[in-house]
Amino acid sequence: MSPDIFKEGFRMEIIQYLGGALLIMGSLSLLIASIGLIRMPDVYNRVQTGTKASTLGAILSFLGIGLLSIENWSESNWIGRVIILIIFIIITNPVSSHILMRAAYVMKIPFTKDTKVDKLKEDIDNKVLEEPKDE
Amino acid sequence: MIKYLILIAVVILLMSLLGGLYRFFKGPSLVDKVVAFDSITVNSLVLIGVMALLTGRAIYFDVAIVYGLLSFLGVIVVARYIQGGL
Amino acid sequence: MKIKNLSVSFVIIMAAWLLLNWSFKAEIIVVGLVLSLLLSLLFCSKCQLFSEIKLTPKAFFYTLIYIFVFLIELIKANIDVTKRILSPTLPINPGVVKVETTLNSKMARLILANSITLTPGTFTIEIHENALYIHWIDVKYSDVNQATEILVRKFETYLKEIYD
Amino acid sequence: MEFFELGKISLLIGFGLIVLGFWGILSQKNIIKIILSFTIMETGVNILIVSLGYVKGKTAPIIDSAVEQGANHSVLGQVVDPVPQALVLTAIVIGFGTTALLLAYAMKLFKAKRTLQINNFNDLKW
Amino acid sequence: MIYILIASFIGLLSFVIGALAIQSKKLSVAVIATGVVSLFSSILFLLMAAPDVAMTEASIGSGLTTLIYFYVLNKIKKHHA
Amino acid sequence: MLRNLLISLLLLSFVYIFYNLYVGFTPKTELDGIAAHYADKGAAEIGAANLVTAVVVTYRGFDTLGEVTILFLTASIIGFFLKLTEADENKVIIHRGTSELLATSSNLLVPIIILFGIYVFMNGHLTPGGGFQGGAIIASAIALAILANPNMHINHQIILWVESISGVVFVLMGVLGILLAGGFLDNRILPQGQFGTLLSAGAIPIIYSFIGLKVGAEISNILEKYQKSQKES
Repeated sequence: MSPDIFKEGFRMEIIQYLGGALLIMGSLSLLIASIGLIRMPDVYNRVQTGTKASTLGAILSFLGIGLLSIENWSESNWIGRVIILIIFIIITNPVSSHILMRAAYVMKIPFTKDTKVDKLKEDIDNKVLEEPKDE
Repeated sequence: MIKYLILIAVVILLMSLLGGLYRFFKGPSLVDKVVAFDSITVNSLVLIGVMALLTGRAIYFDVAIVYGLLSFLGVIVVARYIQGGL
Repeated sequence: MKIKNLSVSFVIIMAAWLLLNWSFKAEIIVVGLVLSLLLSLLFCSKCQLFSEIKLTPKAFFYTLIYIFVFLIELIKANIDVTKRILSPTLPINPGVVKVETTLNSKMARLILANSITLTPGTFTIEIHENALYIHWIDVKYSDVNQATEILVRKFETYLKEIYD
Repeated sequence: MEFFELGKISLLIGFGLIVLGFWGILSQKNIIKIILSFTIMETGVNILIVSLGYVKGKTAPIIDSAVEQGANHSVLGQVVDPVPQALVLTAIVIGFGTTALLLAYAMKLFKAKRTLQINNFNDLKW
Repeated sequence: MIYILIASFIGLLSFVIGALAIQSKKLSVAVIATGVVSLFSSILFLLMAAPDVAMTEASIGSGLTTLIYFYVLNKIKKHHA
Repeated sequence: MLRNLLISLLLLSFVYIFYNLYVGFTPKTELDGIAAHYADKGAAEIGAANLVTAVVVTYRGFDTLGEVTILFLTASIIGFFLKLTEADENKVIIHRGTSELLATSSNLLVPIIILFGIYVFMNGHLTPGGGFQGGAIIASAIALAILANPNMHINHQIILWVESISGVVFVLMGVLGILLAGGFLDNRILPQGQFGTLLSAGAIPIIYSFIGLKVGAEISNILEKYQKSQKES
């Protein structure tokens, strides 16, 4: 009754459990992102934690979904769509957060009190660069 | 067994949706609300993926791609609106 | 230069079409060739995104290494973020620092900024000529050179081999 | 088990969104807010129509290898009703057109009176 | 079972966000909240086995409508300032 | 006070009507009538895997014609309403340009998004989506390009030409359906091909491609009108 590694069904099962574990890890990562969204003191730190954790969470979850659907791979296109979605998330998520952070800086939302240095403000004051505002 | 794993994942996703919603209501500034919007969108994106898995139809992923694209556009529009562009 | 830019964008669009369709029938390949030729001529001839890329085996090898380094940094970033969020005292020490890069290609700068955004505790706020302003969740060095050394070098050496 | 059924729950959500949007249309004073409530109500109507075509346990009306097919690609008994979906598809696109038109009017009204409060537009009142 | 869980949760959330959209003082928050309601309704369409409608709602009902609202809000803001 | 009372009375009556409708509603357990016919014979008659596309394009082709007409009318009325005066038209606003990262990533993404839109409307008979969704995706790609490079100027003439030619071809295909096959917008003017491949379902891929181009041109026209109206003082 010992499980045979070379049997097709057993390998499938192992891959499915791996996919399930990836899915759980990804959703936990998303949960951590939302806890960070609740706990952090100011906008800048919220954007930081939110972006990192939710990017990795989405990537892991989609990898897990791709592995869990391994039985249907031969029938329709799961893997190509998953790859496109993951690449799209890696490109767009940091850019949209960067734009948001810049908007927050333009709105002059104050930093939390713990903030030590602000080189950007120093450089704007010294006229090294102009304020990041679109017109 | 796999089904229970998926159920746990869905419950965790719904809880993190609640976290985003809290920030959406509470957020002192507009940027906080947009960050919450972004987080809600990513969670729903994964939710759509799980639904595709449950029904066994790969075609639902097309909807997920459109969803991600439009959320990117939405965030950029609001950011440009704040900066006075558009 | 122009030929290289067009051909790289052509290959990328064609790859996206094949990934979406995931089949290699004759009709799909013919339609994809026509579409990618049209789109790359229409949209990619003005913006010189890929004109500085190197197409040598060495650059390809470095691309693989870069992806590997990036994934390791991404996972490290998440462990770091998890520790910070879940600890009851919320140990943060944020600040905005300035670093400098020597990259000129636009594509390489985009990749560099995205990589910095996804690595432990750092986030690009503004990019201006060769200065990047970075929000750092746990400021260790506020000096330009030291911050550049610790934040930018690990990516820049590989990106220099791939672009310009 | 009578209450917990997807068709009935989505019907309830549709009704709820319609009432919410109607309340917004009646109670708000700002023109943009009224148009927003109109959009919410439209969403509710769309959910309602689609939920009328839902059949329990059936899948989307797109035939590929994930659906059991009978002779001649017949999928009777496998899929939900395609007709309400086609109707709603038309309705959403036309809803976009009407919203764009309403917003253009709102912009012109704002240009004429420099305000968006509906109490100030009383030219035709007697 | 999972479907009913997701549907009732999403429905409750969309009521709450819709009420926020109608009640909020700032117009920009109201517009974003309407976009969120639209996105949630797109998930509901997917649950009801209507991927075509879900795609239309996500692209037209949520994306482009929000874009137009923000063009109008920007114009109004410019005049008030 | 009276107003609030009236509003709540009206809402309560609505709730009452909806409650009765809700209690009397029994969910369907199987398809009946025309829907059963579509599910049973639709794939064999039309050759499209996506039954919603079959209904939208062929069985209810006149509805689609009306929809396209309404969208066209909306675009024209908005163009008439938001028309700029001569002075505003010639006013030049120089934008300072956005973040470099956004400009680069939009240059990278716009062709791929347009490719995805084309994929959606060419595969309208196989996967979810079709002309309207694909057109909306193309319009949002153009909106992204405008947002990232505000100084970009769009060639108006191309949009107008694309729109008119697509409209003419769409109506022409419908009339060809009357002449060669069963009725307006009948897709059997071309051979059906093998079920489930890109070039199948008769004329549906061609019809949907032209609908997609037309819708994309119209919606980008509307968006561009709104964007130009910012110039108005």
